[in-house]
Amino acid sequence: MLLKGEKLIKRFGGLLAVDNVDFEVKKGEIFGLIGPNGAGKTTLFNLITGVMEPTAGSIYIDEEEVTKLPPYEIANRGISRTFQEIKLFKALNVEENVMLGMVSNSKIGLLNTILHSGTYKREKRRIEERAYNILEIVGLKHRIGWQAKNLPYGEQRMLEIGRALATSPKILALDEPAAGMNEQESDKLLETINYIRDKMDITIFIIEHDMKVIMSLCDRIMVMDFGQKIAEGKPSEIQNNPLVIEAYLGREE
Amino acid sequence: MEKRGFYLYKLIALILLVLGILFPLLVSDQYVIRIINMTFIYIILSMSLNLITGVTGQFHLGHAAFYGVGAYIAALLSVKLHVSFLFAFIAGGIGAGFIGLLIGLPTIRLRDIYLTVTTLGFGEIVRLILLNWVSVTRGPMGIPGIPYPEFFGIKIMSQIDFYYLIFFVLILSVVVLFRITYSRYGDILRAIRENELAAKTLGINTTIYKVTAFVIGALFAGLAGALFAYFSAYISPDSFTFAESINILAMVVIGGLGSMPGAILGAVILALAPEAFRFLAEYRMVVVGLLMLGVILWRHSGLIGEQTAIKFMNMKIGGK
Amino acid sequence: MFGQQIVNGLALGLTYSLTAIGFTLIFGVLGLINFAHGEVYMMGAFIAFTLVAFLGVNYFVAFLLAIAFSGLMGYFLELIAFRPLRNAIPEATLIATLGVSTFLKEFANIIWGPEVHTINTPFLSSSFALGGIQISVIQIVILIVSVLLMWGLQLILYKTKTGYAIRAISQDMGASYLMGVNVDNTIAMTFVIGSALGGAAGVLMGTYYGAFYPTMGYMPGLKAFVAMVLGGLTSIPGAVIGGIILGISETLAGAYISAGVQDAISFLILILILLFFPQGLSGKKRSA
Amino acid sequence: MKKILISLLLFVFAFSAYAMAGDLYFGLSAPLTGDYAQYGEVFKKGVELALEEFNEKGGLNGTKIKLIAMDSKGDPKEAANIAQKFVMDKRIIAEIGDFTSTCCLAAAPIYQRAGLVQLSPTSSHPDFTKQGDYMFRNIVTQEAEGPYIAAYAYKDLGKKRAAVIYIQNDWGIVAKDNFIKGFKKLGGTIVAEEKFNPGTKDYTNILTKIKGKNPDIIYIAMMYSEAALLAKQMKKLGMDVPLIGTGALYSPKLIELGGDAVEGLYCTSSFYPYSDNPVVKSFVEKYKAKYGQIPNMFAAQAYDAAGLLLAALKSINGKITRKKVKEALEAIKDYPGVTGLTTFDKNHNVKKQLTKLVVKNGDFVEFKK
Repeated sequence: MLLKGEKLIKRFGGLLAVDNVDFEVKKGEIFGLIGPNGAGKTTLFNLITGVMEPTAGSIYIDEEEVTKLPPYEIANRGISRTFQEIKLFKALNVEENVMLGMVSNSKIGLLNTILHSGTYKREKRRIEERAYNILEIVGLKHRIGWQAKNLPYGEQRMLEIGRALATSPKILALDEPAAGMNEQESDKLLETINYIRDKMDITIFIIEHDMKVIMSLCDRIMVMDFGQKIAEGKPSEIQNNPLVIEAYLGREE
Repeated sequence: MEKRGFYLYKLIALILLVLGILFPLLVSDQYVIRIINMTFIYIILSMSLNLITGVTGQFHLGHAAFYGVGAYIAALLSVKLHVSFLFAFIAGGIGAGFIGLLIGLPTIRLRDIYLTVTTLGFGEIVRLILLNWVSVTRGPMGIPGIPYPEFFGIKIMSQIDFYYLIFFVLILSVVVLFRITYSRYGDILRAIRENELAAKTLGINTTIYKVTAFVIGALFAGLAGALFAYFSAYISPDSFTFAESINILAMVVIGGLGSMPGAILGAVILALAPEAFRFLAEYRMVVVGLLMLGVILWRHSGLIGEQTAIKFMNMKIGGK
Repeated sequence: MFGQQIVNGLALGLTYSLTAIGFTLIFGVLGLINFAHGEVYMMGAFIAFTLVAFLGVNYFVAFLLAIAFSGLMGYFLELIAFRPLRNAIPEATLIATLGVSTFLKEFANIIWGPEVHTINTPFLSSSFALGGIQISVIQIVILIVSVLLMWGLQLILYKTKTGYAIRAISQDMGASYLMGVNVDNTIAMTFVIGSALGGAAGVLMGTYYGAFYPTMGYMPGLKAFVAMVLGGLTSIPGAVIGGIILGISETLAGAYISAGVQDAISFLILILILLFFPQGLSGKKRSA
Repeated sequence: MKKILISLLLFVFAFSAYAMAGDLYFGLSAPLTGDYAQYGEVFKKGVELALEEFNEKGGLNGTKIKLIAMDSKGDPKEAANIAQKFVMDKRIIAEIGDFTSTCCLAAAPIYQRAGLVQLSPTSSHPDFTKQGDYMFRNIVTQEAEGPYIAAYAYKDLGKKRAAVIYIQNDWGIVAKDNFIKGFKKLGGTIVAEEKFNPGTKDYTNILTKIKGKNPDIIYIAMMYSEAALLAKQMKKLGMDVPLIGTGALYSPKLIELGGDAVEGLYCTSSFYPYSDNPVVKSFVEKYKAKYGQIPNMFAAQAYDAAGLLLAALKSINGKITRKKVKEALEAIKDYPGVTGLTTFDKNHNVKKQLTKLVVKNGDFVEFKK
């Protein structure tokens, strides 16, 4: 079991944003998380990436408990994520954004930087090459040298995925990656996600509203509503689950 | 992939270096050299504050305190304990860096204006300690009679001697601070400024980086202070006021927040302007005030903005 | 003795509070530190001084005219140093206000000369004893005016259209614009009101200490900043309380430790409070 | 013919180290902006008046002495910059200033190395004249004034219990130390010793504290503008204890600012504008005519500083050099200044006759037992 959440609870004042949720993500799968707006999906993401501390419950990566670790510790244990509201480093270049995923785990330290040592130069070259590689994967090689804030919206999302990939994660957590993308872009997204799983051997945990993306992509899907897990299973099972249909339809007027 | 060729900034740095070495041979006016010496000290201060406030984005209003701590440590060591120049100079830097760590660790979790006002308060506390701890600092009497620096048998006495000493330290500071700023390490600092949360989720321990930037900035300000103490041979708390912190900040902002070449230019302008307008007597600060306002209205992100500086650092000549 | 010291501290604190009200209003709307606020305070004071001392205008009339003048100054300040920089980084605006502040200080130095001036207000400076504690008329006046100004400001903020617009902008400038709030006018109005309050504080402080001089705005400007942060940045009553805490702690530190360290102590208290309440005393948590 | 001769002379002198072209200059380094600007301003007025008088009388055998005034803001670093500028400017033969001792001390090594007289009208820091033989001061040191005031309080006024309030700067510390030493020596007791940082305007807390100690008199080491605020605050606190202080209190401004709160304040001064001395009378008249106000002690100190230098210039035979200016200053005996007869001792300090003053009916009058 690569990622496991046990009895996770997150309370904001009187509101239970995540209510006693258990889940498991297996190595090598694409695991989907869906649910109506306000179901607690992003909060769950924030819990597993350490952005927020759970009120109760525990989280395990590779059997190791990581429940109250700060986000950078969790990132170093193999989870990397993107954000629903894009959080790129806007003033930095496309390639710099990607490289940042690698620097903290490289041998580029303060002293090597100041001394411009051989290690620094070697690491710098290695990082740069890998960054170009990743940009190739997410299809942004033609944007090298651009400031992140000047990219079109869809490409900003792809860049965020690239940046997350750069940390060499075991699990890539994607928060609505297709939001705001056109047909062509989301096709490219699907292709990229499959590539990442198949060729790079990275497990994917994805929140998505776009049903087409979810159904064609995921091996298993978990459904949340009002902070609770209401269903889990293969896409075909989910599609026919009455609870899920009610959760979605009941919300629409 | 990468264009071959020679970095433009290296060429310019080389030209400036040669000019810097030859300068005292071309200009013999002691007054001019003194002003240039002070300007060099301000460049170190402004670059060090730029690392903290510009690159890392921690709005810091108490930089004169680090400057003062460095100056006082060096002065007290040399006057009271007769410690040699090199030791006192380095101690000034390390002492200021240590104070930076002391203040940085607990306050770094404060955000935005709360951090700002804390650094302001800290700066005032340091000045008031210098002013009131008479038994150690001699309080408002200041410390006169700081001896000439002496190392490896060289005695620094004249303005020109000081010029080369300060110029050497300046080059050292420029190399270190430019390397930090325009490197992957600098990218991390900028990333923390742009979006701390995102940086954390990439596995970056942002607290360590922020504190480190704070300490490095404090350290260089301390070195500048130690140089100032030896250079002026007399120091008093009057030189390390809130107004001085603001003055250094103005250099950084006018030059371009986050831009090291900007910090240098800003320091040059604001250190020279009051001297250039000295003939105006009581009207001079009116002009300096207007100049400050004018520059910032003309170029909102400073004379050499951060992006301009980054482009400049990547510019190459020749080759393809 | 202790009672008298508390009264001393309260009076000093109120002088900080009074300055902090206008400062906080402007900060609340734009989130910018206005370094020129202390100089608006000084200019307001000098206008009143000039009217009373040279033109023989009645003190109360001069007070009102000085407030009007400060408001006008606020309008021009916004036009010159803030409006062109609205989309720039906050540090740029800060340096612009610093430029204005330097200019105004030296401008006053040239016009009125560097020395300290005073105006005679025998009634205001007279004092009386109340249960062994000395209280002066001007202290009462400052107390009343502070309360009136705070009350008046809350009325403007919560009962008028302008006030509604000001509050909307302080929440979200972009959304207010989309909702049809005239952002330019409202921000200008904020500056007019904030600066008028600053001018009022200047006149009262000049009278309280009997001293009008070009650098008189520097310290109060700094203390207003600190009081505002103590009070949690955007809360007007918070700033007033922050000012009073500052005044009392300074006075007591000076009385029972040493006046040499009183400013250091007040900054130390500020830092400690911020370490335990990183959002100030009455501040709401702002999203990161 | 005369012009040709002068030009010829100039041509020759242009090659010698201290050659002077045309007019001679004094440099004035003083705070013209910032917190201390009010003192720098009267410095400038006093010096300008002295030079104007001198030049009207024909100058130095036809050569006019002019002034280059520069703003130090009270910032030691600026004072040092000015010093470097002045010593490089060969037209400048002597320097007057600065106002604060910290500025004087920061500039001292530069003047000393270059051999240019730095004559401060007000620096009373004991270390100042120890910085070298080109440093002079034209103000009574607190070593002399402190015991004098102590005697004024103890013997003349019969006060035995004194409280002390001083400003936390170099001058304030030296002033109160010397007063306390003198007062204790006479057998008096110091019941309280309170300081405040420069820039403080509210003294109510230390006053309240002192009120509880019941002193007979309060010695205040501060400038007149601060003293006026303090006196007013005492009145508001219902304190009725006499104040006494140094010559820094002597200024018509004190009464203007303090009103009836400073009534009965005692101070000493080296300068008293209503003195019968004709030198003083003429100075006060001219100053009033030119600037529309009565000069204070700082104006008088600066006026005399310029006067001393001018007298020194006059006594020089032959070519004027900076070194000769210094030697001529050292040689001056009993210069009749508006602040009294002035002679520099071997440490370049001065002794002056002090007048005891008291504020009566809104004016300074000489104290008589």
